[in-house]
Formats: sequence, structure tokens, C-alpha cells
Amino acid sequence: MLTAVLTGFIFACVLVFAGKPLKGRASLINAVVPIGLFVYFCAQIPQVIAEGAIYKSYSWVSSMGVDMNFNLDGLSMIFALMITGIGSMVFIYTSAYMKGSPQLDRFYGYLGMFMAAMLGVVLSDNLITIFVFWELTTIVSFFLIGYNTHDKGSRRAAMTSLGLTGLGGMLLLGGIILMGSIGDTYSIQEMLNSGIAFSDNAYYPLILFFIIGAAFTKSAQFPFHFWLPLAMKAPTPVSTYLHSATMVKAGIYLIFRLSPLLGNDPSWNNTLMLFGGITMLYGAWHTVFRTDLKAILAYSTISALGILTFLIGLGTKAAFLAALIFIMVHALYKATLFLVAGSIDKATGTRDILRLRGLGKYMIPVAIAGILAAISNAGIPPSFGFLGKDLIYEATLGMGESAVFLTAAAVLTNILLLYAGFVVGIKPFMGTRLDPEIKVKKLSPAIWVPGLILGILCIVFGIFPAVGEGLVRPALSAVYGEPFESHLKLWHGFTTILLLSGITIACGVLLYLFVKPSNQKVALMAKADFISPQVITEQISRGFLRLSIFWTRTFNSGYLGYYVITVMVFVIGIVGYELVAVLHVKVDFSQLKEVTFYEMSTILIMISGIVVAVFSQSRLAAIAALGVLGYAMCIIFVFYGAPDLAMTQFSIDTLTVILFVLIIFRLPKYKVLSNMRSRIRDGVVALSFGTLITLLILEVLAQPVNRELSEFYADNAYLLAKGKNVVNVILVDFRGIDTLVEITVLAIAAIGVFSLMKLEIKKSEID
Amino acid sequence: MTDIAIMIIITLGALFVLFAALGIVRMPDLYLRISVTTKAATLGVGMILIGAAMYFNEASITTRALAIVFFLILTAPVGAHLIGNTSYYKGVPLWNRSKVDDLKNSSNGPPENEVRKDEPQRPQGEQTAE
Amino acid sequence: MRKKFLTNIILVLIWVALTGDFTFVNFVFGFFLGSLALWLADKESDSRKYFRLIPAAISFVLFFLYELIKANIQVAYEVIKPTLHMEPGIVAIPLDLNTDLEITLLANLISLTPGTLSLDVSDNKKVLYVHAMYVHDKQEFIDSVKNGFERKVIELLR
Amino acid sequence: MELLLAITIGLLYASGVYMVLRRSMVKLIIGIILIGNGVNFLIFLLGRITKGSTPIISENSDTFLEAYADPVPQALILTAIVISFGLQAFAIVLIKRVYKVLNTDDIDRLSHTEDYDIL
Amino acid sequence: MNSVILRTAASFLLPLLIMFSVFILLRGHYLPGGGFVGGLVAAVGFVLHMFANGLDETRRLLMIHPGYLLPCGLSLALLSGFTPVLITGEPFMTGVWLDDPVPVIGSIGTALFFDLGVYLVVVGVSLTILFTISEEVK
Amino acid sequence: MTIQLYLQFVILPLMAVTAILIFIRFLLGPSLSDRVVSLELLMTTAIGMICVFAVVFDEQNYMDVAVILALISFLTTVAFSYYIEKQKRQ
Amino acid sequence: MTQLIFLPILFQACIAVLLLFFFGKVKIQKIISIAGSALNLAVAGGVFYVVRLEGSMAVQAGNWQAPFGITFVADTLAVTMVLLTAIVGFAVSIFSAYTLSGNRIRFGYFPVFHFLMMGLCGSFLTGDLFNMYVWFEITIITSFVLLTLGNEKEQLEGAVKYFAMNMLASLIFLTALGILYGLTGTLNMADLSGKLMAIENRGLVNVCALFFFFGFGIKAALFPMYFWLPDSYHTPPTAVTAVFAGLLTKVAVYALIRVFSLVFIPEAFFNNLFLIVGAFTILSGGIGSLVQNNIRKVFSYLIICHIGYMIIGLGLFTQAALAGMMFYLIHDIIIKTNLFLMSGMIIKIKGSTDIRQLGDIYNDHPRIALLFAISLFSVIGIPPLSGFWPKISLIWGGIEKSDYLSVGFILFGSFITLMAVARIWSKVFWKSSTVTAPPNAPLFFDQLSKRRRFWILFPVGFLSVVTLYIGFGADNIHLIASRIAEDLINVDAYIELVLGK
Ligand code: NA
Ligand code: NA
Repeated sequence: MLTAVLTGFIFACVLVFAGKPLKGRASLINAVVPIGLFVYFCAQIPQVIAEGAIYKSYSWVSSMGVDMNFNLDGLSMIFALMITGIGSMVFIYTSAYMKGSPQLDRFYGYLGMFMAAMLGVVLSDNLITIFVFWELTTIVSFFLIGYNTHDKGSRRAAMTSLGLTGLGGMLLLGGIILMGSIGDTYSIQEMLNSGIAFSDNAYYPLILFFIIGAAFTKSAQFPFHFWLPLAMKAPTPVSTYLHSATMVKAGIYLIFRLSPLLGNDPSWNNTLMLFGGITMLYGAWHTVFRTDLKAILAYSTISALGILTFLIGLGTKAAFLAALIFIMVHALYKATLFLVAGSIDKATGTRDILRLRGLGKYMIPVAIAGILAAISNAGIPPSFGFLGKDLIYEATLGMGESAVFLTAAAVLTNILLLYAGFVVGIKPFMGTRLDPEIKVKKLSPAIWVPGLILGILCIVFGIFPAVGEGLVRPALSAVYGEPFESHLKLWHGFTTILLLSGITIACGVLLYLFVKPSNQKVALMAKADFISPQVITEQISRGFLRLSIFWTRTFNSGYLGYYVITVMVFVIGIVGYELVAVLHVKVDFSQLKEVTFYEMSTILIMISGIVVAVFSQSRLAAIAALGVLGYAMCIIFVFYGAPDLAMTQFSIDTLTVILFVLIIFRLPKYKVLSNMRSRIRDGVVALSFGTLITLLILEVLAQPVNRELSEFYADNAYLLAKGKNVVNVILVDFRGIDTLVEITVLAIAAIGVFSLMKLEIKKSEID
Repeated sequence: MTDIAIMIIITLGALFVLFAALGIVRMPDLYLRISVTTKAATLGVGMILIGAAMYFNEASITTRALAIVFFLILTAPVGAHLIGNTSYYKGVPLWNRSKVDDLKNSSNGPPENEVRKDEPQRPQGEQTAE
Repeated sequence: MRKKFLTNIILVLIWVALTGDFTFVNFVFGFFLGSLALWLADKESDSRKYFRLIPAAISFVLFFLYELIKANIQVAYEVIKPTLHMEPGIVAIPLDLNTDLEITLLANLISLTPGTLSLDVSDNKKVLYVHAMYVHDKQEFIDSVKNGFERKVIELLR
Repeated sequence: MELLLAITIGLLYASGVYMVLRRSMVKLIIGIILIGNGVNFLIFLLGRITKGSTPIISENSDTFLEAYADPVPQALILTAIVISFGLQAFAIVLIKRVYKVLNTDDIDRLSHTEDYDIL
Repeated sequence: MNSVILRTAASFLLPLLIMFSVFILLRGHYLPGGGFVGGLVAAVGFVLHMFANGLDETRRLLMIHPGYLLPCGLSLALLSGFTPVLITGEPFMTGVWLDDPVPVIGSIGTALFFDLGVYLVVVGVSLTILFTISEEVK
Repeated sequence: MTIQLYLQFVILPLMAVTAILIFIRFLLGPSLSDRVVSLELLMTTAIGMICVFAVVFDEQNYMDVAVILALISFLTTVAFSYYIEKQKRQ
Repeated sequence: MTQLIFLPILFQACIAVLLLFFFGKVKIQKIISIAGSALNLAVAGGVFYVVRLEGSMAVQAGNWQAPFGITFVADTLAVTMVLLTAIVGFAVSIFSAYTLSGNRIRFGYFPVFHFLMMGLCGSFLTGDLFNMYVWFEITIITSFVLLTLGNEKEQLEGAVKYFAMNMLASLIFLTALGILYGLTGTLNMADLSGKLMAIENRGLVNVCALFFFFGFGIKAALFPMYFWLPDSYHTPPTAVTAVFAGLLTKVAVYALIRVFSLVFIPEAFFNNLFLIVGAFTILSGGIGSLVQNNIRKVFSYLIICHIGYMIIGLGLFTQAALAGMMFYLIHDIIIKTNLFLMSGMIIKIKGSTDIRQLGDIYNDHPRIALLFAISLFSVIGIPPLSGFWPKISLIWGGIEKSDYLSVGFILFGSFITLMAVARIWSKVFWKSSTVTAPPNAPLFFDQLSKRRRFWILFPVGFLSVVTLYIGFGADNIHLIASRIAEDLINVDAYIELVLGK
């Protein structure tokens, strides 16, 4: 199973290095990969049905509790088959649709990686592994949406979808880690087996927020839906594959997968129902106001995803069943419709529904596929869609008190969806006359065959409900915990459900006949844009960017003075806070009596030196004052028994002064550059810092002293290290490495000075 | 006995240094300050050094003290000459009661006119601070 | 060559005195060190006579010390009295000296004695410009220098 | 004396910080040197000061016979002084070079305002 | 600088300072001083010479670029650190001493060579920096 | 009165006064040359002061500090002169 | 055997000194540097291996027993850092040799570079706080020299701020050392640990610790002390910035880790301080990276942002958080180096760093772009690449401590990084560029010889492989990180090793 997942990645890697030959016609060969995988998963079906699940374990980052545990149960099976099955069609379709694209190998690479990642998501048992693959789908989607790299719109769409799904990814990460630390494992199976009740945990709301947030962004639920229409910038195979049939269902899959763990609380159901309901209505409603084929499909996809969320939210067995069937129904007809839309686009060069008519006789197979898909979408018997719709109504009707309300919402949604399906799947082929400006190109079989196959399947699955049933049975037991008993049938007899289906179809058809897509409607909807989630989000993100700029500009103003003062204020604030709390130094002025006159005068000279260095208007006077200051320090070092120190300080100070003196030629005059206010401000900061240091020193001086080190040095300097100048012995022996490093610093400084003065770089040297 | 000699020598030395200090404060122009100070200080410090050498009464210390004296005698006049020389050419003025200035009229004298002309021609901001 | 050798000997003596270690090895080491220092420092030489060096040097030092102390006292008086009675000025003194060493020595001597300061040497090394505190009479001042220090320098170095 | 020294050190730090906050590069380096002196003094003082006795063993004994100043802070300061000399030397030459290339001593003229035209 | 007096004085001072510097270097283990100050004193001698006679003259005197003293000094210091590792297998920087003290210099050991390395580096650094700068000033 | 006490309570204060006087000239200027001269004098005074310390504390090691001071202080004067000369030439 | 500890330091020192003997000779220097770096990688690997095999080792320089001499300690943390340094050093050495202009090499680039490496190794291995200061100074002076090497206008502008802030940092560090010595009379970290514990005036100990925090914090570019970094890191040649990015801020992070686990016992006050500072660091770095137009500035801000993670890890101070922090540190060193090497490649290809002008890298050089993608995705933390794992561990730590705010900041930081990197990808790799290499410009990438192009790419590829290993071999890295985290929590073993009690 690991191989199955990895195949896509390996395929992608191979393409990087050997993609050239697989570009033109040969690209059809690429389809071998998904078809092979599809066959592989089909071959597993009997075992899954018999045993419930196939579990494979591969150790990976075991120390972090992350292993490659794959669990192929019913739910995974449905998704895996969808991924590889529709994947096969898309691969075939791509070979013709994208013919001539210079980066076709790259495109296939992405598709392969995407397929692998998606398989990883649905097959993994480990939550972190799920996250790993989940993020990969996000990234690949980013690449695919931005495939037309030179198109600004594509890039923006890619960024938007990445932003939203990326945000969701972060939520997912938070959620699963929270789940993992509560459940003490990342394996879903282990969690289930341990019977842990997340809903009893105090952090349940947080988990809910994280997980549902992740699922909603990925599955384009209101108000995160808007990335999906934008993502239609991607080439049609991508829209078909990622943005209708598979990736967007990852969120649905996640909710499905986790509902046994998280679903036993009303807040879970209510949230899903509410957002699912809003989304399905919102999406369906918007299809009426679109004229671009893919846009219509995008909104109908959003709506369908809403239905799925809504159904899972209902939480009953019937609802789960409906959702599972509807996933398949939707995948089949939506993929078909996308392929049809793509074919039309390819043949005519437009997707504008206002200009498309009368294509039927030019592209019969495409028309057939479109009509079949539209029928399934409409839920007209004997299509698979009819089955799905029945189950939806059955689920809503079984909801007791709120049944009427929920059913009404479902019916309304389905009516609008029917309209959308007809507009895309039927309208372009109806009528007799072509738009005069449109030239219809001939399509190669690779373009229409996949659509046709899927279209036919839409009906076949309806006629043979046992196929779907066989797949759903283990899936339902996987997510609901109970085996599936009743049998799917096309004909239930005359029931309320049938009535509702009839109403749906009738109203939908009427809507199709009397409401025509028009630019006026598009414009009408655009007026309400300012309250649309997209615009609001964009405004928020723009506001965030503005804040970012403000923040960055404020802190990184480029002015060194601000930097230093910020640091200083920070230091003074925190150190002051800590120091004031502990300060019990009593300043003992009586010790000043012991200060001798010459000490006093040395200090006096020091302080005057400081004053001159700071306030002198002459640079050289300041430097000379620095010299005086240093020499006064030497004298103090001599007072307190540090001849080596005095010597070194003296020589260094002299050298520094000389350096300054030599360097200062041609520097401009000292100017007063700052105003009084900033000088006072700086002065206050500087003095507070100085005061802090003084207080700190006094406080430390009050502490007992430990001279273990110096005693050791004093005792051993001559006996062991053969030197009498203990300071020098420390420098060359006890702490010789310090000195070694110190002279290295000097050597480097010399090199630095040398290069500073001598090196000139030409502008042409780019390094 | 030596102690008293040492005290006297050191006191004299300290006084000479003090005179030098007084001189540097009181003298009216740079050249006079240099004149007064360099040697007074050298002599004063030299005496202090000799006093210290006498106190320690040890060959190595004595030689060290002598070495310092030797060094001071060698360097002090050179330093005085240098700073006086360069200052003169930079245009540090003589005291207004000075009697003669032979250097001014000699071939080595300061290019007075040039200096004057030079001054205002320097571009603003380029002018070097003292 | 000989000058080098003599200088070297002087350096050895200084070294030995400095270290305060009057052993043979230290002499040898000092000689070695002195030659090294000279080799590094003195790449050209001209020979000179050193026969009269020692007595001349002693007389010179004594003369110098006398002048130094005398002048210092004079200046000390000048510094502490309440009003300034100086007649300073820069005086050009024609030189009879020819080598750099002689000129340097004279200039330093002049600088070291209080009240006077060697300011400059003319480019042709014939005139020494001296700043003096008391120039009652210019010629008298010039003569005092020429008969005092200059003569002593010539005695010492020629 | 400790009190006086502590105040002086505080003053060294304060004046250093004040100078670092000025806009002239020369003042910046003077400021850093001032703080550097303050730091050295601080280490010296906090290592506790002892008047007048060097940490040098006298010629005819193997260990100290009387009180001696703590040699450790001295060694540390020595190292610190030398290192900061290296850095300062580099810095001094740096201002020279900066002035040569940019023709200014004013630090604030070294900054460009970024153009954040991202929106 | 164009001063006969300075030139003459400097040519006297240079050997004197070099000698002093060695003195300070060697005595450093027993008395105040050591490689660092010693090196500085030696450098001061050359710098004085440079001020008096000009850079080219001093360059000629030194023969090699002072920068080459840096690796020499550093490798001397490193080698003296390595010596114990090579001889006795004791850790880096362990002092290795000859048994008997040598006259004049005192005990000879790795610490002394280490200090000599310091000396060379300091001379090299000071001269490199000052020469480089005064070249600019010229 | 021992020599130490005499030096400590008579000579050292005297020298401190000296240093302050010199420093006053340093503060007054007016020209750079004046400051250089006072700096040099200050250093010379410091040499003396250190020698007095050596006697006061009976610590001959301080003499070495004085040696270094004498050796190096000259360079400051030379450098400043060099600067003044170069500046003049500009 | 314990003598091995010195080897990484001394080896670099020897290379550097050898290079100094060949000052100005470009070709020989290149050979010595590359060969030396390769050998050094082997040396560091060997030391790492020995320590992993036989446990931590300590050696007393000069054979003076601790705390009297300078102790060098090779525990897992130290040798890991040394190994990372060697890896980065190897990559950058090659990159430098093939991209730097001859003039910079002629004026001492390589010796200074190897001195920097030496300084870093020294900082990691030393067990003495003052000794750490001197090693730090090596890294500072070398960074000054490398930063200004070339004396270009931009470099010098950045250098002044860099200099000022770093000097300030090291002065604060030194002040802290002074206070510490005044309080305890010792400098050996193991010894300090015990001595500080005995001090009753905890407030004073905290103030002392604060000074260390500020000193290292400035260098580590923590909020609100990071400003110098974005102002200077984009100015020097890429090879230089790459080392800076990879190692220079991290050595300060290392110091923070070491000091605040071994020397100062973590207290609530500091934990909270770290958490707050870490959060703001993530925030400032993250949003800074979003709005920059210079690609190197974007990366510079990302450096800051990601240092916040490590500081949060240090603030949480649980086994998981520390392991996450260490894992992140390992990942970050490699990845940041590589990011800047990549920025250098982009400059080499296009001659610009302005995002608005750049573009087309993906279309013109798809394979190079994919190579870059490895690092770009790793820096985001796209699973299962290297940046992902430590984040999990950090979040564990946050959850363990019920610090959900920190978890939030970690997630938020990841998200911002994602957006910043995506923006780069979209603008630099996807969109069409407005700049192209001029014809007959022999220094531009496309016009280099094939061999040279390979060797410029090689370091990027090498580091990418390392990154991939960190990501896919996360198990091993996590084991190392966990081991280090254990060591950081139980310091007794370290103390016993050094003091032998
Ligand atoms: Na030292
Ligand atoms: Na030293």
C-alpha cells in the first residue's frame, strides 16, 4: 500500500529528469499510472468487503509517534477508487487537452503528486500522516492553479487558495495535535479502540474549532468558499480533478473520518448543519448569476459540498448513507460536466454560456456526456443522481421536528442545482444556429472519451444500484459503526420522497426554461459584492498588510538612534522592574570620608574628561578628553594594584587616540544634528541606565565575595606555572586560550582595517 | 638620613612639576607654555624618579628610573619642538607682546598670504574641525 | 663599523643595567640583542671618533645639568610672581654645526632649558629658529647660545 | 571609594549611551569607547578592589605573603581591553571609509526609507 | 614629518624601544609586562620611525609586510599550545617547562613562546593598521 | 613621620593639584596644540605620580608602569603634531 | 580521546593561519579552503560520532582542573552545533570559491571566514562563560570584516548599524560577566550553576541573568532588539550572508539555551519573558517578511520570525518543547544558509534582488527552481520536510504547558511564512521578469562555464540533501534533539562531567 501511495511521487520525480519524451503524443502513456492504481484498488475490494479493512504499518518517525499506518476500509476505498478512477480519466483527457503545452511533463508531475497525496490522505490512519498528505494537496493545488505562471489572475488565485487552505492546514495541525495529546496516540484506529470520548474533554470546543475550520477551508464552505471559483483559473483538468471530484472532498473525508470520534455532541452536528445548509443554498443561488461555464460549475460544486457537510451534520444513518452515495454521484456527474465544459472551451475557445448554443451536432459524444451528466445531476431516473437525491430527502425527512425546514432547504438547493446542471450540460448543445463568431474545432477522442465514459457511468450506477451499494456497505460500517442492511433500489413506489423528486425536477426544468443566464444578472450580483466574504477577507488581509507595513516601518525605521533607544528602554524597563524589587542597598555616604584627595582629584579629572568628551564641540578635544579619561583610569588601576592593567590601558588608549587623530582628516565638522527635545529624551534614557548600573554595582558589592579562583591561582602560579606575575600567568597559562583568541581577534581586526582601506570592488562583480 | 634626602628630592621634584603646571595655566601663549612646561616637568619628574630609585636602592630599579629619565630627556625636547613647530605653521599666534619673529620673514616662514586666501575658499562642511 | 660596534656596546650596557643581571650570559645576550636591534634600526652608518667621548660627555652632562637647574629656577620664579615681565620672541641663530646629530643635540638642549624652544631648522640646516622667553637683546641671546651649548656640542661630537 | 567609583561607572555608561544615541559616527564610537571603559571599570570594581598590592609574587618567595589584588578581574579586563581595541580600531577606520564612500558623518543619512508598495 | 630633529631622535629611539620591548616581553612572566605590552612598545618604535622618516623608509627597514607577522605569531602561539599534546599527550595549552631555568630569561617553557607569539601578533597588528592608515593619510 | 606618610599626605595632594591645574589648561585650550601640550604634561606628571605611588605602597612593580608611560607617551605628541602638520597642508 | 574536543577549533585555526601565509593568493586559498572544509566536515563528523557513541566528554585546557582552567565540553548539544557548523562551512566554502570576486578573496575573505568558523566552534564547545565571550568576539570581528569586505555603499551603511548594535550587545554581555564574577567569583558554567543556586538574593541573580538575556538577545535578533538584522544582512556578498544567516544569530540562540538551562535555573519570570518575546519576535519577523520587496530582506525577516520559535521553545522548557526547539535549530541552520545561497544564485542569474523585477526562474531553470523549492517548502514546514517536525514538538510543549497562546503564535508564524514564501514563489519564480542578464556579462550564471555552474549549484544541492534527510529521517534528528532536551533539563550530568564531583 505504501508503494501505491508513493507511486505518484516516484512518477513525479521520474518526470523531473525524464519528462521530455513523455510530452507530445506519448503523454497518453502517463495514464498507465492511475489506471494501474485503479485496478490495484479494485482488486482489493473483495478483501475489504470480507474483512472490513486492510491495515498496513510502516515505521517512520516512531520517536514522535508518527508512522505510516495505512487503513484501507470502506470509506477509504470509495475515495481511493474515485481518486484513481477519475484520475485515470483526467490523465487521458489531459494528454489531449494540454497537447502542445511546453510544460506538460510538469503538469503530469503535479497530477501524479496530487493523486499520491490524495491517496495518502484517505489511506492514512495516523492523523499526522493525514496532515502531511493534506498539506501536500494544498501545495500541489497551489502549483496547479498558478500553472499559467505569467497570468497575474492565476497567480492571485493560487495565492488566495493557498492562503485559505493553508490557514486551514494550520488549524488542522493544531486540532490533530490537540487530539493526539488528549488521546495519547495519533492513530485513529487506536483512538476508536480506546473508546476515548473527546466530547467530555474541556478542550473539545477548541478541537471542534480547529478540525471544522480545517475541513471548511479545504471543502470551500461558506464563508471560505470563494477560493474555489477563483481556482477555476487552473486548466480544466485541474478543475475537474482537484476542485470538483477529489481535493475539495478531503475536508468532507476528514469530517466523515472523525465523526465517530468527535460527532457525539450536538455542537458538532449543529455547526455542520448550519454551515452546510448555508453553503448549499448560497452556492446554488450563485449559479444563477454566473455566465462562465466553469464559474457555474464552481458554485454548484460549492453547493454540493454544502450538501455533503449538511448531511454529515444530520448525523443519522440515513444521512450518512445519503452522503456516501452523493459523494459518488457528484464526483461522477461533476467530473463529466467539467470535462464537457473543458471540451467546449477547447473546441470553441469560449466558456461564455451566452454565446454557446447549437453545438450538439458538432460534438455529439460531448453532448451525450453532457446530457447524461445533467440528467444525473437533475436526479431524473434512472440516473445515479436520482438515487442520491432520494436518499437526501429520506435523510432530511427523518429529522423529526425540523424535517420540514431541512427538507425545504434541500429541495430548494436541488432545484437550483438542476438549473445549473442543465445550463452547463444541455444548453450549449441545444438550438440550431451557432454563434457566428464561433468556430468549432474537431476534438480528438482522448478529449471526449473520458467524459463519455463518466457520463455513461452516471446512468449505469443508477441502473445497477448494487455496485454503489457494494461500495457503500463497508464504508458505512466504517463511519457509522453499524453494517448497512437495507437495499438500494431505483423504485420505492409512490412516496413523499418521489413527490419531492418530482417537484424538484419540475421546478428545476421550469427554472431552466424561463430564467436565462444574462450579463445583467452578473452585474446585479456584483452590486452585492461588498458584503461578500471574498471582499471582506480581502479587505481584512489588506488591512493586515497595512498594519504590517506600519509595524515594520515603525520598528525598522532605519535610524540607529531609534534602535538603540528602543533597546535601552526595554532594558531599563525590565531590569529596573527586577532591580527595584530587590534593592536594599543603603547608600553609605560615610565611606566617602576615606576617599583621599588624590583619589578624589583623579575621579574629578575622569568626570571632567567625560563631560568634555560628551559636550565638546571640537572632535579632537573630545578625543583628547577620551585620552585623559583613559589615563586617569590607569592611575586608578595603579591605586588598586593593577600595574599590568594600567600599562595596557595606557598603551591602548594612546594607540586609539593616535588612530583617531590619523583618521579624522577630512571628516566634516561636528554639527549639532539633534534638537533639544531629543537630546533631553536621550539624556533621560542614558541617565536612567547609568543610575541602574550604579545601583546594581552597589547591590552586588554588598554581597559576600568568593575568592576561590584567585587563591588557587596565587598558590599555584609560581609552583606549577613558574611565573610570579599572576596576571600574566593567567593570561598565558591558566586562561591561555582567552589570550590566543584575543590575539586572533586583533589579527582579524588588522585584516579588516587593511581591506577597509584598500579594497575597491567594481560594480560589475556580482557575488 | 637617606629618607630625608629622598623626601627633599621628591618634594623639589613635585614642586618643579607644580611650577610647570602653574606655568601652563598662566603663560600667555602656546610657545611660552611649551617653553615653561616641558623642561620643568622633565626636571621635576626626573628628581622624583631619582628619589624613588634611592628609596628602593636596588640596581634594577635604579636603572629603570635612569632609563625613564634618559627617555624623558630624549623625547621631551623633541616633542616640544614638534608641537611648537607645527603649531607655528598652523598659525597659532604669538603673544602680542612678543618682540621679534625671525621665522616669519625667513624662507621657512608660514605662507601667510596663502593661508589667508585659503581659509574662505574651503567648501562649507568640508572644513575640518580643530 | 666602529660606530656600530660602540653603539652596540652602549646598548649592551643599558641592557645589563636594565635587567640588573650582571652575568656573562646576560652580556652575551645583550650583545646579541643589541646587534639585532641595530641591524633592524640602523641601515647606514658613518664612522666617528669616540676617543674623547667619555670625558667630554661628563663635562657636557654637568654643564647641562647646571643650565637646566638654573633655568628652571628662573622660570619657577617667573611663574609664581604676580605679573608677567617677559619679552618673548623667535630668534634665528646661525649654525656652525653640520651633521643632523649635532643639530638635533643642540636643538634639544635648547628646548630642554626653560625659556627657550627650538622651533625650526632652515631647509639648508644653517639656521636654527629658537623661541625664547627673554629677548632683551637679540644678539646677546644668539651669542649666549653659540658660546654655550653650541660650543659644548662641538666639543662633544667632534 | 567604591561609592565614588560606582557613580563614575554609572556616569560612564550613561555618557556612553548618550553618545551612542547621537547622530555623528565619531560620537557613536566615542560612546562605545566610553561604555567599554565603564564595563572594564565595572569588572574591576565588582571583582573587589584592594589598595596598593599587586598580584605579583615577590622575588624571594613562592607564594604571596601578604594581601594582594584579585588577579582574575585584571586578566579578564586585559583581555577585554585588547579585544575592544581591535574592534575600535576597526570601527575608527570604518567611519573613515564610510565618510569616503558616502560623504557623511551623519548616521541618519545612512538609512533609506523602504518602499513598501506591496498593496 | 619634515623635521631633522625628529628624524635623528627617532633613529636613536627605535633600537632602544625594540630592546625595551624584548625586555618587557621576557620579564612579563615575573613582573608587569608581557607579550602584549612588549609588542606595543616595539610597534611604537616603528611608528615613530614612520612619522619621522615616512612610510616607505620604514617599510624598507622592516623588509617584510608587517601583516606576515600575524600568521607567524599565531602559528607560534598555536604550536606552543600543541607542544604538550605532541610531547606528553596532555591537553592543549598545558605548560611544558625545561627543568632548569636559563640565565637572563628565566624558566623556558611553552608559555614563553606563547607570549612571543602574542608579541609578534601585536607588532604585526599595530603596524599593519597604522601603516595602512597613514598610507591613506599621505 | 615616615616617608610613606609624608608622600601620601603632602606630595600626592600636591601632585593632584598639579594635575588639576594642568587639566584646567586642557579644558581652556584654546588651540588644539595647547591641549596636546597639557596632555603631554599630564602624562609626565602621571609618571611622577606613579613613582610616588611605588614608594607609598612600597611596590617596585609600579616603576614598570612608569617606564611604559615614558616610552609611549611621546608618540601621542608626535601623532598630534603629525595631524596638525597635515591639517595645515590641506 | 577527550583531546578530540579541541580538534574542530584547532583545525579551523590551522586552516586560517595557513591561509594567512598565502594572503592574496586567490587560487591556493580556494584550494586550501575547500579541502580544509571538507576535512573539517570529516573531523566534526568524527567528533559527533564519538560523542554519540561514548557520551559527553570534557577536557580541561592547560590541564588545570575545573573551575580554574578553561573547560571544553562536548555534549550532544555542542557537537551537534559543531557538526552543523562544519556542514554549513563546507557548503559556503565551495560557494564562496566559485562566486566571490577575486578581489574579496585577495583581501582576506577565506582566512576570516575560517576564523569565523573557529569562533563558532569555540563558542559551542567552551564550558567557560568568559571564554565564550572571547569566542563571541571572534565571531563579531569576523562578521564586521566580512560584512564590510568590499566597501560598497550598501555594505557600509548596513555595517554601521550592525557594528553599533553588536558592540552594544557584547558590552552588555561583558557587563553581565562582571556582575556574575562579582556575585560568584567563578566563570566556569558548571561551577556557576551550583554557586548561583546558593545565592540568597534571587532578584540580583535574575538581574544578572537579564543582562545575559539582553546581550544574547540583541545578537539573536529578538524582539525588540532585532532591527539591525534586516538593515544589514542583505548588503554583503551572498556567501557571507549565508553564513551569517545560518550560524551567527544561532550562536546567540545557542548561548541563550546554554546559559538559561545550565547556569540560571529557569524561573517563571524568564519563561514568561521568553514566551512574550518569542511571540512578538515571530510576529515582527513574520509580518516584516510579508511586506519586503528585496528577496534577501524577506529572508532576513524570516530569520527573525523563526528565531521566535526557538525562544518560545526555551520559554516553555518542557522535554517536548526543548526537543522541538533543538530540532528547529538544526533545521533552521541548514535551511537559512541554503535560502541565502539561493538568493545568491538568483542574483547570479538575474542580477537583481528586487522581487518586482525578478521572475521567470521557474520557466527558465525549472530544475534549479525545483531544487530551490525543497528549501522553500522546508522553511514553511510543509510536511514531511524538515521544518514540520519541530513545530509538532513545539506545539506538544505548548499543549503540555496549556499555553495555547504560544501554540497560536507558532501556527500563525507558520502561516505567515507560508504566505511570504508563496509570494516569493509567485513573484520570483512564476511571473515574467523585467530584468535579464546583459549579453557578454561573463559573471552571470547563464554565461558561466558548465563546470562552474555545477560547482555553484553543488552547495545548494548538498544542503538540500541535508534538509531532505532532516525531513525524511526526522526520527534520527528527533532522537538527537530529545537527547539534548534531556541534557538541558538534567544538568547534573554536565556538572559532574566538568567538576568531577
Ligand atoms: Na592579554
Ligand atoms: Na597581555
